[in-house]
Amino acid sequence: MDMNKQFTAQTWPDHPEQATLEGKNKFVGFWIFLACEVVLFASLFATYLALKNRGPASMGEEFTTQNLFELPLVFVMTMVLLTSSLTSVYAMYHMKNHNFKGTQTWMGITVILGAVFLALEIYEFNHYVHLGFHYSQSAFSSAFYTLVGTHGAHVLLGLCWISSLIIRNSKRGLNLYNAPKYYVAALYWHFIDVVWVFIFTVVYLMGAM
Amino acid sequence: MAHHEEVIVRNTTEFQYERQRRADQMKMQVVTFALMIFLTLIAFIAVNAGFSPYYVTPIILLFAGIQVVLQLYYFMHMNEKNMGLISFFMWSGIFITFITMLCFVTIIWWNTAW
Amino acid sequence: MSSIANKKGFGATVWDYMTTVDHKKIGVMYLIAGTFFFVLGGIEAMLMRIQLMKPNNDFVSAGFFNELMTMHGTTMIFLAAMPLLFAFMNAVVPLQIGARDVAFPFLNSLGFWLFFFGGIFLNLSWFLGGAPDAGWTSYASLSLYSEGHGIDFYVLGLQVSGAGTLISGINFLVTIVNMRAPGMTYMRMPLFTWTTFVSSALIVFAFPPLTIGLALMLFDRMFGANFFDHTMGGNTIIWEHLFWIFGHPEVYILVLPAFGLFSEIFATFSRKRLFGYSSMVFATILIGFLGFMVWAHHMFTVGLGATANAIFAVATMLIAVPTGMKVFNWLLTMWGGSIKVTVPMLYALGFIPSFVAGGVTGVMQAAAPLDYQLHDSYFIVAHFHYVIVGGIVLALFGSAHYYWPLMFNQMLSEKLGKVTFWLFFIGFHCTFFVQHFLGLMGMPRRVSTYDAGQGLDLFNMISTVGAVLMAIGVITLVVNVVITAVKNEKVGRDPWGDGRTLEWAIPQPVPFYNFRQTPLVRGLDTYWIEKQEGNEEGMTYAEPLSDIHMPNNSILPFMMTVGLFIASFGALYNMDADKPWSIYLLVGGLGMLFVCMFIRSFKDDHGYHVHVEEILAEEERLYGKKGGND
Amino acid sequence: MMRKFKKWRLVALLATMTVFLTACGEEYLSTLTPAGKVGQEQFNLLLLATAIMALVIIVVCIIYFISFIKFRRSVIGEDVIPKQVEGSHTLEVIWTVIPIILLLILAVPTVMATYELGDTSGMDAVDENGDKRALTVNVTAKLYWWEFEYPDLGIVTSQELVVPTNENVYFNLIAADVKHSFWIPAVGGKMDTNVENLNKFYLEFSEESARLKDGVFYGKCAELCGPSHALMDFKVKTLKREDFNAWVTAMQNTQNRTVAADVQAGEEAFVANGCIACHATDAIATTPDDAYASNALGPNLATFGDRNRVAGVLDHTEEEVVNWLQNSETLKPGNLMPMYDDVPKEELEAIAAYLMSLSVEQE
Ligand code: HEA
Ligand code: HEA
Ligand code: HEC
Ligand code: CUA
Ligand SMILES: [Cu+2]
Repeated sequence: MDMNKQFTAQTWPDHPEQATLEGKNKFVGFWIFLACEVVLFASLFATYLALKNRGPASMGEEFTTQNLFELPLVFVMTMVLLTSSLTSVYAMYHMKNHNFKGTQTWMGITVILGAVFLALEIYEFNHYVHLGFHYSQSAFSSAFYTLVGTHGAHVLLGLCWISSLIIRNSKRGLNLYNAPKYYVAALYWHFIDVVWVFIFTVVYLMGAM
Repeated sequence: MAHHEEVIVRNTTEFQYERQRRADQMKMQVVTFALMIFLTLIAFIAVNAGFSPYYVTPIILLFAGIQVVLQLYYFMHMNEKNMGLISFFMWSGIFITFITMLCFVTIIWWNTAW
Repeated sequence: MSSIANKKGFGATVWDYMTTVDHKKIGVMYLIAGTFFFVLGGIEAMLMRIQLMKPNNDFVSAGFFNELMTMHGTTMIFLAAMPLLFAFMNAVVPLQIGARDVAFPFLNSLGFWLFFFGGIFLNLSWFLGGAPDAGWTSYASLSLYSEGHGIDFYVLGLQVSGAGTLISGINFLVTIVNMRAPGMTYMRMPLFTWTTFVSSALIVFAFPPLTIGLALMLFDRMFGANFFDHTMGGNTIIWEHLFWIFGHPEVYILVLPAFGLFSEIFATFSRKRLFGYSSMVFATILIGFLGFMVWAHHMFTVGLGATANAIFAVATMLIAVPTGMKVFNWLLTMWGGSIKVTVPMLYALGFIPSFVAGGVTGVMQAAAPLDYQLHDSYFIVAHFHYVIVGGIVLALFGSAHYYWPLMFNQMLSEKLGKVTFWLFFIGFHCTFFVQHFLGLMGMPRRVSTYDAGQGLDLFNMISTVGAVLMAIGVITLVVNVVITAVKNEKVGRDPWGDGRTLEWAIPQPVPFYNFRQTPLVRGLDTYWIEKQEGNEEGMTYAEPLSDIHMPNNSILPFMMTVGLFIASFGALYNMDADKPWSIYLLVGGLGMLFVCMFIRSFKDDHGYHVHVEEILAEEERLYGKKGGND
Repeated sequence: MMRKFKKWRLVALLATMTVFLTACGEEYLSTLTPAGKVGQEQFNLLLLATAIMALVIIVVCIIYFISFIKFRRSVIGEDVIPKQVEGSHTLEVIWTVIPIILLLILAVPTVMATYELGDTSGMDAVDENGDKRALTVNVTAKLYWWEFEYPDLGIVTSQELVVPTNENVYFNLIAADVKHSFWIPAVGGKMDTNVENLNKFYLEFSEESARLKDGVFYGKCAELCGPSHALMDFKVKTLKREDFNAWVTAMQNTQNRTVAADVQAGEEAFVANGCIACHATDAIATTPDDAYASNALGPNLATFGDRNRVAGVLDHTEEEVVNWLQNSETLKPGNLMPMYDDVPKEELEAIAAYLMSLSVEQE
């Protein structure tokens, strides 16, 4: 199938992301990659749980989960990221309808929301560091920053990825070559959200209790 | 690889039907989203209200589990057909996650007195 | 893009291999690189054996011994056994399932280069201030204590080559899921394809914990994190768990493809369908599954408590059941068959008693209280060399002979092959059998020397003599390869005469696009079926002859890896205060990587088409006639 | 009938194995000559496991050889095409069930022994006076040497563990620097000394060590811990309870011992060279009760004269002590004691003589 071929909404296949063998490969491969990421984060979560609130004798009470975390900020971050998951669903909706402009716009909104999330996270980290809760402060601090930071790095990567998709395809339009690219980027973004659900539950909510 | 071209020729009725189906699906997604927001809210409120962690912890973990299933099955379309293999891989990953976490919260600090 | 490789200069050939995305060539590269590392690891083993030949020997220093031991284990597992298995997976699996190539040819090449440069990086430590010396398990307290950059080489080198392995794992999974020829249902896949599939799935789930473990260790050493520093609240047992959550599945990642290779060999040279095919598949999956629930059997003496030890002990023992199923199925494949003792079959025959002996000592170790005695003694060393050498290395040598005609259209000398086998086989048992007793007699492993008069002298001597025999065996194999290459006698299709699976149906030499038309698979052992029905062509085609779509070659995977390689040096030296220039390496290397990734993602790469006329011309060139099957 | 036959075979197998296995190895080191309850239990498990495994190997080999002998192509003819059988459900069931049964036979004693050996509750048992019933030893593993503290007796020793026979001795194990593992092969299986966690286990010593070659059991470090991991040996002296009690009393009286006149010069040199900063010469425990890992910098030398080896591996002679003082780094690479190669030889010899005189066993 000519992957650069231009389609109309009416001839556009139902599953454009899987209409070519390359697309199908990308689709399956990416899902398997996500399964691999599940285990990756599992290792980080497990390490975090094992080291939660652990530190040298001198760590002090103020640097425990109970005293450190600020739920309102986390709540806002959660809302922003959840919403960005919905906006990427919209983008995929438009992609399936062969509405390129819709796709680009909603992907753009997703990027903006992601950037807001990231900014809030940077603010949060910065705040903790100023309190003295820096990366080397204790085993707990290392585990916390590494877990949440790895998620943050995923967000950053997702932002770069989606923005470059938007840019690289702005002239090309939608075709069977780049439809899978959009699709797996959206999958990635949802996955980031899945991880965050666990972070806000296991790290923040369970920490604050 | 020789690609067999499956050119899709839909008549207008079919096309309209597809569009409608996608629009319905989209509505479903919005409902899912609302549910997720709702669950998140409850979880935050439950924690803020200061109930005993023994009650709240299982509940918020359950909510997190539901949210993940919603994300996977609705947002990421794992509910569609031909996703058997992918579900198998995802659930295997989740299974390994489970035993890893179980192990790390039980036998890493087995001797807390020290 | 001209597809036809006519006579080329040396430079052009090198360039061709550097840029290739062809699974057959990548397979050859894995074979060469893996052999190189195998010989390296073997030489390290020989040096260790010479040191342990007699008590209180001072052939090597204690520190150097630890480096040898660590590098031997690491090299053999990550840089020899796994890549050599990848060599056969690459060379065989796409042909076995009737595919043009793997699912992601570009990533296939990237995976190879990552492995290769990771391995080179690790081994450069010998010249740059000392190799890692904390064992291949690199337990956290010792590895954090270890001075110099040895451990950093270990961490970064494994991280890079591990990324390559992960990529290859995903690649094979997708290939097997999506690219099977029409008619090849899951239950018609040859067993090597099945084991590759399961082993790749294990890679996908086992490597992330290692990646995380290595990252945590890197952060501890580089950025002052405290994961493993107990004075700061850290916990070294976390490393042990992460390592073994990876490490135990890893041994099945290695042994399952070896099982698959032997399954092919047994069926072929017994001229008989594999006995109990479906239970073989089931057992493979079961082993993979159970493999994730037993890791703590490496940690029985860590003090996890009686309950944890009991659970993991029983879970571990369970693995004997599916493995036993496999063993008996192989035996019953031979039973009632027509066994031809070729060199590959000889290896398969040698494999059964050796592997069973190694497997049952594994079950003994699984008995936790008994393992309190066996753990970290030479008994363990004996166990895992029995399963690894008696399982994997025999599989690798056997399949090298078996698949040599497929990969190179030449046949290794059977006569020399038998010499190799007997030298290696006798040497192997000689080396490792007595080590069981050394362990029971109280010799700990990883000791650089031992005192005289503890009753350990004789067996250590025997062990060393055995190792020498193995080395001579390996050398005869190398000689065999050289002689065969020089002779260069072409053997054509199905040289064993009893080939059963699709890879033997393809004409030799294999054209770069593999099958001219996608074959139709009509059952398990499809080539056997066609042969029995007297089909000269050897296959039934699923489609008419038409243009073939092929991926483009690319230098980007190589360049990306070089970038990462440079960046790794930057990261390594960045820990030293006196090497401010290292930051430029780090940034420059990563920059190179990102530029390559940018090019890759911003340029559309649609591959190219080989037109029907070109296919016919290529066949004319290769076989002197069109159609090509002889 | 069948059953009986099987049992008989098992017994015969066990008997031959026992003979064969015990034929190799030295009594003070080998796991095959267990000198204690724990080691014996593990040895029994070894015999059971070996018997099962031998059975498995024999069965596999029988099928293997028969099929190889009967079905070679040279035997059955070049052109025979064998029947392409798919498999057999009956056989599948047989070779699933029988291994499961064999494994159960192994698993039950395994689980029982795991719990039995893991039970350290006896450590805290007290008699009517509130005194500990059982002897407890705190083991601290350090870079290439071992410290043994007896918390309830207030004494400490190193390199050579002294324990009474025929009773459970409990161990608290920890490492002070990197991970090691505590192993006395002839007496029982090992336990790791972790850096962050206290491990507990027990052993029982059923024989007095005096009759052994060196008069001691050998102990080993079983976890890679650096270049001198191979040299991190310790020794175990087992005494009858009365003798042990006498030893304890003697140990408790090591404070302010009078030093024999002929080695006084050695003692002065010992102090003058700063050895005392790392090495205590009395056996009185100083580790605070709440910390398990001892913070002593060097081995306690209060019983140096009674030792079997110098630094765990060298012969126990004055020449070797001098050798050690001059060449400690080359003799045990990576160890933490400074080299004293610039101190005059006579002074070192005096120190050696002094150290050799430190004893609680000689009069
Ligand atoms: C290819 C590699 C490979 C394979 C296949 C295995 C297979 C097995 N291994 Fe091994 N193992 C290693 C590689 C491997 N191992 C390595 C490298 C180490 C050391 C790592 C280190 O510390 O450096 C190790 C260490 C190791 C330990 C830790 C020992 C210690 O350090 O204290 C244990 C403990 O349980 C163990 C158990 C087993 C078991 C039960 C199997 C089973 O899968 C075996 C199953 C097979 C059979 C049992 C034979 C066939 C079966 C039958 C014929 C049926 C009937 C059988 C019975 C009823 C028993 N292994
Ligand atoms: C795939 C895995 C693999 C393989 C194949 C081998 C193969 C061999 N190993 Fe193994 N070994 C390990 C994996 C492996 N090993 C691991 C994981 C450890 C644990 C490390 C640790 O404790 O951390 C270990 C540890 C280990 C030890 C224990 C070290 C210790 O605890 O102190 C010993 C000692 O005898 C040993 C010996 C050997 C020998 C003799 C071979 C032989 O089979 C090797 C045979 C090969 C050769 C002899 C090469 C011959 C080639 C030449 C001589 C050059 C000729 C070349 C040309 C002509 C071009 N190995
Ligand atoms: C920095 C601390 C330190 C100082 C100072 C020191 N030592 Fe040591 N010493 C050690 C350590 C640590 C060991 C254990 C080495 C090993 O076995 O790995 C040791 C071991 C020994 C041993 C062997 C102990 C045994 O039980 O077998 C002797 C004897 C000894 N030292 C004597 C001396 C003398 C004499 C001096 C002074 C001249 C001295 N030491 C100074 C730390 C020190
Ligand atoms: Cu201490 Cu090895
Ligand atoms: Cu294992």
